[in-house]
Amino acid sequence: MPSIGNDLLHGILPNYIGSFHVVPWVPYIALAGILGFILGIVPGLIWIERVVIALMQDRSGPNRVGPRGLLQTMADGVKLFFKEDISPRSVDLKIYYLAPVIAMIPALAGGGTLPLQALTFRNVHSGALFTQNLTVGDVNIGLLYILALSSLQVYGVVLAGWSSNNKYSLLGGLRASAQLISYELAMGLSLLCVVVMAGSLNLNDIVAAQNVMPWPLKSGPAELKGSIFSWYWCQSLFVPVIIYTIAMIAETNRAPFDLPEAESELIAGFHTEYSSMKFAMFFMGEYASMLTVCGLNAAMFWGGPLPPFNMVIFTVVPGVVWFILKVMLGIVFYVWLRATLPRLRYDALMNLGWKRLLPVGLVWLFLIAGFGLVRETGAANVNEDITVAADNSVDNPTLSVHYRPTSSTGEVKHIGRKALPSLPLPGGRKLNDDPAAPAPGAENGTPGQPAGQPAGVQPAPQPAQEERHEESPGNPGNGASGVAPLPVTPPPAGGAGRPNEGGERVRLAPREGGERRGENPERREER
Amino acid sequence: MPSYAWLIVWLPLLGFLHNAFAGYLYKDLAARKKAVSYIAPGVVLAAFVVTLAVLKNEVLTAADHRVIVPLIPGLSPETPWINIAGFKANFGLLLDPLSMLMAMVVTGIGGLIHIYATGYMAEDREQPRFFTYFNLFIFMMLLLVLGSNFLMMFVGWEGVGSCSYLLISFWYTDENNAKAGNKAFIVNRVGDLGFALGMMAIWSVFGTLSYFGEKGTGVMQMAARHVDLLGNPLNIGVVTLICSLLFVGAMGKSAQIPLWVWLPDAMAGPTPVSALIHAATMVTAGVVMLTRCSWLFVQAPGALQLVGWIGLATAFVGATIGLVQSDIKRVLAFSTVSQLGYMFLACGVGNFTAGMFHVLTHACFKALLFLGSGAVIHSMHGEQDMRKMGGLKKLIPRTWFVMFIGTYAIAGFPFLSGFFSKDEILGSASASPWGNGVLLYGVGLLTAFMTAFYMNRLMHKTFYTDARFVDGELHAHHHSNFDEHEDAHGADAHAHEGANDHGHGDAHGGGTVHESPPSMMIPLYVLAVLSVLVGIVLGPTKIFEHFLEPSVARLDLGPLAEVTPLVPEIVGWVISGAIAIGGLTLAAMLYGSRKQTGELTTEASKVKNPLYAFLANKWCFDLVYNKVFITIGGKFADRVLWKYVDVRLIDGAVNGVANAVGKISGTIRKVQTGYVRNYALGILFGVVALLVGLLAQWTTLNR
Amino acid sequence: MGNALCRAARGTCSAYIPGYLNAMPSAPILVFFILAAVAVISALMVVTNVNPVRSALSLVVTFLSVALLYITLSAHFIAAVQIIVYAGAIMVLFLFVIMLLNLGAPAEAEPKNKAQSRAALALSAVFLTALALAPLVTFSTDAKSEAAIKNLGTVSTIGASLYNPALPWLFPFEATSILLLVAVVGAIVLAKRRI
Amino acid sequence: MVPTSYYMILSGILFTIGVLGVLVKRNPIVIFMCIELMLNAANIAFVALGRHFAQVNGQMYVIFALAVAAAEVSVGLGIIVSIFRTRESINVDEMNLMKF
Repeated sequence: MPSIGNDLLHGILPNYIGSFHVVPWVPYIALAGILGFILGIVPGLIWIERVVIALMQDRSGPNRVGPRGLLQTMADGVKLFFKEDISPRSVDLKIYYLAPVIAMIPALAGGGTLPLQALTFRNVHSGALFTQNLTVGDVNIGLLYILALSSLQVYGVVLAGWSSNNKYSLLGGLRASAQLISYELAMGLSLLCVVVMAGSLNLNDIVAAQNVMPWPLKSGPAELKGSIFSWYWCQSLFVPVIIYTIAMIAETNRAPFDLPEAESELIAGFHTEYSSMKFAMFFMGEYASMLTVCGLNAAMFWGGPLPPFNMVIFTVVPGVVWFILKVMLGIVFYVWLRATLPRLRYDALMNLGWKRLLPVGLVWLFLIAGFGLVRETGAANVNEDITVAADNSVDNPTLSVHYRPTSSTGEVKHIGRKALPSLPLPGGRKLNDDPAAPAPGAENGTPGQPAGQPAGVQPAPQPAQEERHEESPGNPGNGASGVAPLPVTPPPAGGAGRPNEGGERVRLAPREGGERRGENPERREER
Repeated sequence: MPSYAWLIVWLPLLGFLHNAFAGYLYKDLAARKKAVSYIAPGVVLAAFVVTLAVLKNEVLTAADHRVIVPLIPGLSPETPWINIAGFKANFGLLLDPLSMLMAMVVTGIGGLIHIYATGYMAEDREQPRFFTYFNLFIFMMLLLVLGSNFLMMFVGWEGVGSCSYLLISFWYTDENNAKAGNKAFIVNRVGDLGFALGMMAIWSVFGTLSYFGEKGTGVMQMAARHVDLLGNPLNIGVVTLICSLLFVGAMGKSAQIPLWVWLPDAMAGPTPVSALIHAATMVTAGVVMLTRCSWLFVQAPGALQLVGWIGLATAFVGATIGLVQSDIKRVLAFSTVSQLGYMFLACGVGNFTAGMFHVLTHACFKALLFLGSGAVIHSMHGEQDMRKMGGLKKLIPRTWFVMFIGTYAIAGFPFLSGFFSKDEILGSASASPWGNGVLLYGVGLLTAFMTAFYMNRLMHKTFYTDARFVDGELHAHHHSNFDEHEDAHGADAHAHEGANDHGHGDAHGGGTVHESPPSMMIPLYVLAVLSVLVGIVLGPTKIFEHFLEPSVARLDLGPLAEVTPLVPEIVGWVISGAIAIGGLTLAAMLYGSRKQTGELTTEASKVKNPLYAFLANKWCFDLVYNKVFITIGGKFADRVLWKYVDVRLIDGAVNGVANAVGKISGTIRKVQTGYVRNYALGILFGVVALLVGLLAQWTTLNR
Repeated sequence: MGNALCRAARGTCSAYIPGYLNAMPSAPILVFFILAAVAVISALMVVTNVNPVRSALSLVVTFLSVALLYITLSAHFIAAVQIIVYAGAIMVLFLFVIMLLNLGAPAEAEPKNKAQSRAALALSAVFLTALALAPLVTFSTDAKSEAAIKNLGTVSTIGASLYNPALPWLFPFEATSILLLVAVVGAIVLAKRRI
Repeated sequence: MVPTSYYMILSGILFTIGVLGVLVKRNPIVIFMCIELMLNAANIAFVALGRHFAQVNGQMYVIFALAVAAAEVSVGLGIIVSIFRTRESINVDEMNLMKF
């Protein structure tokens, strides 16, 4: 299993799973599983919708076919399948047939990068995450991929509206295109808030980034680690999740944003002219995209497969169950809204998108980005081009900073401490306030030794990477504490079992990020 | 330790800003004037204190007594102000004995004049505007003397010119004042053109405008090494050209022949302006610039000789005109012209130190004289004509006393300050390295004699002869921009009458002669003391010479320099003293015998006397200028430049080009079909041609 | 040049050359040719379709195949952005405007300007020939190793380059934002009847 | 690995198709699309050359080209809409006022 630390497997899984290799066919199984799941669950969703609406409207929903009407949608599907396939005379036939397909494919494909981690377990003691990754395409631009596909969804609606050669359909198509484009911006902004905080576009990484202590806490009850309070719905201070939820409803053309198919104005909008299986494909596409955006919602804001609290009763349940549960809650939310809210007027819809959500999202993105510099739980992705190393010259016992530009020449400029501009680094640290600067007590040491090292101990040569870890912002004042800050040898394996206070803090912020990145086998090869 | 020199410059600027915005700060006119009258002298005196501190702590302790500090605190002196295409100028202040001397003069004597002006301008409605210009002037003058390169000097140079213009025409409702301001401004432009050209020449030769730089990269350092920017030996012709151009600038600013005509007219400004700008500081900027560039000038003997001749001529001409003036301030103005000529004479014979010494002493006694005359004018309720004065010694004895000191100082009475500085100049003139020592010495002595004469003439006409006015019925003749000022002032002054015994409240009905208020008298006392002491303390003891040594180049002409003075120093002293006493005595004899009129001849005989008319017309300079530049030049511009050059040549060329373009484009425009795709086809054609050509080239190259 | 042509031919036509049978086009080359064919054919359809909506759809197909080509060039980020911006935004805008102006009906017959079209075709042929020859003439085929180009297209590489003050991309990036703002304002001014 | 010259030739073909479209089409919207096609062709060349020299510069250019294309399209379509409003037609053959 890639790059989960040894200690993370303690107590839950036998060791041999640690060397388990993801065989090449796993993604294909996942692909088939997702397709099957989405296609298979759609009748279930329709059933859920009808039952929930019936509940809310205080009537009995489907109850004839099957137990509690469970098979009602199956029957409907069979009916649609056998209906006559009508093509109006004046339609543009090729595009008319293409449109439902286009409407459905992106919705199905969008699930490809969802963090569908089939086996997700938590180590209650360390809070570490063990996942068997079942994501179809665990790519580093997973979020972009989903956004790209969701932006393609509009074609199905637009082309259906246009090719029907019907003014109601055309109006529906126009409305749909305008609406989708408008709300995609707000949606992207709210997602960017999360991306900024997590420092990754990979949905698995984003989920892993939520597996930390809730922000203001440095340490605390282990039950809170990766809990509901550390998910991004809370950590991004609620606004992005609200924006996203509104935008996702608008993106899927669901009530109260179902303007493109507003039956009271446009008959059935873009799919007025569609019947039988073509209509069914629109229907399935809609539900599939609902699943996708809810899955994205769950992964981005609601912790994905993480259990709500780091307690045994929750962690024994596999992550995939949590994930599906969150997706289904999203679906129920959809239905709830549909049963509750009236449809918006068109200009109100546009106003909401452009004048409310977009500015608020923009401002919030700035706030989050600025805030990320302040809080330490951002991605402590210390720029690898900047190395901070001890300057061992005798007449200048202080530390100086080498700034290495990323040009291919590899030239290393030596800049004294004074001349260096204070570049803000991720994690709120400035280049100038050198964490390894000599503490007052360290001046007794022989000049030329790293600060804080007890005199007489020969400093072992440190690999650059180790140094960078040690200078992580979570470990301030290590020179003053008197503990040797630069371990000469790697800590013994058992050392991790009793993490001291400082070490724990280090792990919370940046080191965790390092391990997270390490989970990606592709990344690890780069090192 | 950080340098505090920037404070010297910024303090007056602060005062300027305060005064400029005083209208916003204080709604009440009285409060505004009061605040301004404290702030304006305060900042200048504070700058003086800072100057002293900087001199003691930074300049005298520095190696070679030369420091360059940033103008803006916190910046490095190397921070460029302008950095365009190889042209670089820094925001630096050069602190060396010369600049510190001038800074002390500007802030010290300037501060005294500020104090004086608070009394002098107390009744003017626009007193805040006056002090706004005054403080701005101090700021600009400090930039001029302290700047570390020619460009900053130029900024200050233009700035003081502007302030001079603003202050000469301060009472702008009188058209003559406005014209005088214009004249000063325009004449100065001629000189400034020379200065600007000189700067450009310097840049083209030395590649920098800084006086001093690191590792000998400054203009002066290169000049001292006889090399230009590229290390080639300096071309003496080029240096002569540079120095001559710079001297043209100095001529304009320091009122040398032929650009001196503006200075007498500049007396239209309030008297403190004349004292500060047109006697003590700004007009000596030319001398300062020459001294600053002494390393350049000693490389150019031709330019130095020019300086000497011009200085001598100016000294002589100024003195002769001074003999016949009847306006008290104009006498002093021509005396200033004459004394400035002395300074340039000193520079011209290579003794820059003597020139600067005269700048210092002249600043003291000329400021004293001007301020004293201002006090006289103030006492006489605005009367400036000496023919209507007389007998003031009894009425204003304290003013008489300080004027007496000033007169004897400028006349070169033994052991007063003018004696030492003038003797130094005469001595070095007699030892002129150009071989014309006898002439220079002779004319110099004659000028000194005339100086003593007309100064004592001034004293007699003003103080000793019988009064030619009726005390108590003087015409109130206040300068002001506003007619309603009288009324406002009346109410104002009555309110103030009890507070100080100023006695101006009765000014409209007819005033009595009265002594000036203490705010005017105290600076006079201080200046009187300075006029007495500066020369004897700094001159014979060689303190001044040693102090200024790091800033001044020595004229070294090899064996040529071995010119023995005409007379030994002691004999020189005796001759100078005798000349001064002779001049004073002659005036005392001539005017003492005509106590009633105070005139040697009648007005009618004056008109008939051609020499008198010639002198009173200022050697006909203004007439000649009018004829040459206004009449002939105007005709030339009208007939040749406008009708021929502009209309035919320039307009013809422009119109011809336009016609040709119109004709050509008339045929070519058919190509413009209006269809974008046709244009696109043309673009594609060009691209294909380019591509094929490149391909052909590549294949040929790779074969 | 002949050498380069030969090398190029070996890559494409090796299947038809006896003795090179074991040097069948590898999978990446096959993928490339499939994508390239899709791109070229759909691009041709952009030009040949008389119906602007179909032209737009063909262009979307071109863009998608170009995006996939970017992935074969290991430019993943660009590929995603290509889809989001071109296919998702720009082409939707096109469709929107076509529908708004109701231009969906097929346009009138062939252009009247025959000379223009003939000249265009001839020039384009020359242009294409020149363009196709240029890389063969000027290129050395020794591309960098796989490892060197592997991470070129990742988001972190692009971000690190884009925002690195030492590289010249930061200022253009900021300038682009102003350009977009100007475009937004301009579009509103143009399209709104009353502002 | 696919040789860079293949991409360059593909880019050339797409570019030429775009040029042809600009030259012969009469619908300004299609002309616009052809311009986008040309931009894409150039982008392919950029990315391919960037890979060829193992530099990120090529992709940088593509990013800026994308931004410029977006700006250009928004303004261009705005112009087309306003032309349509005033002239009830957007046929480029009827837009030849800018001539002698």
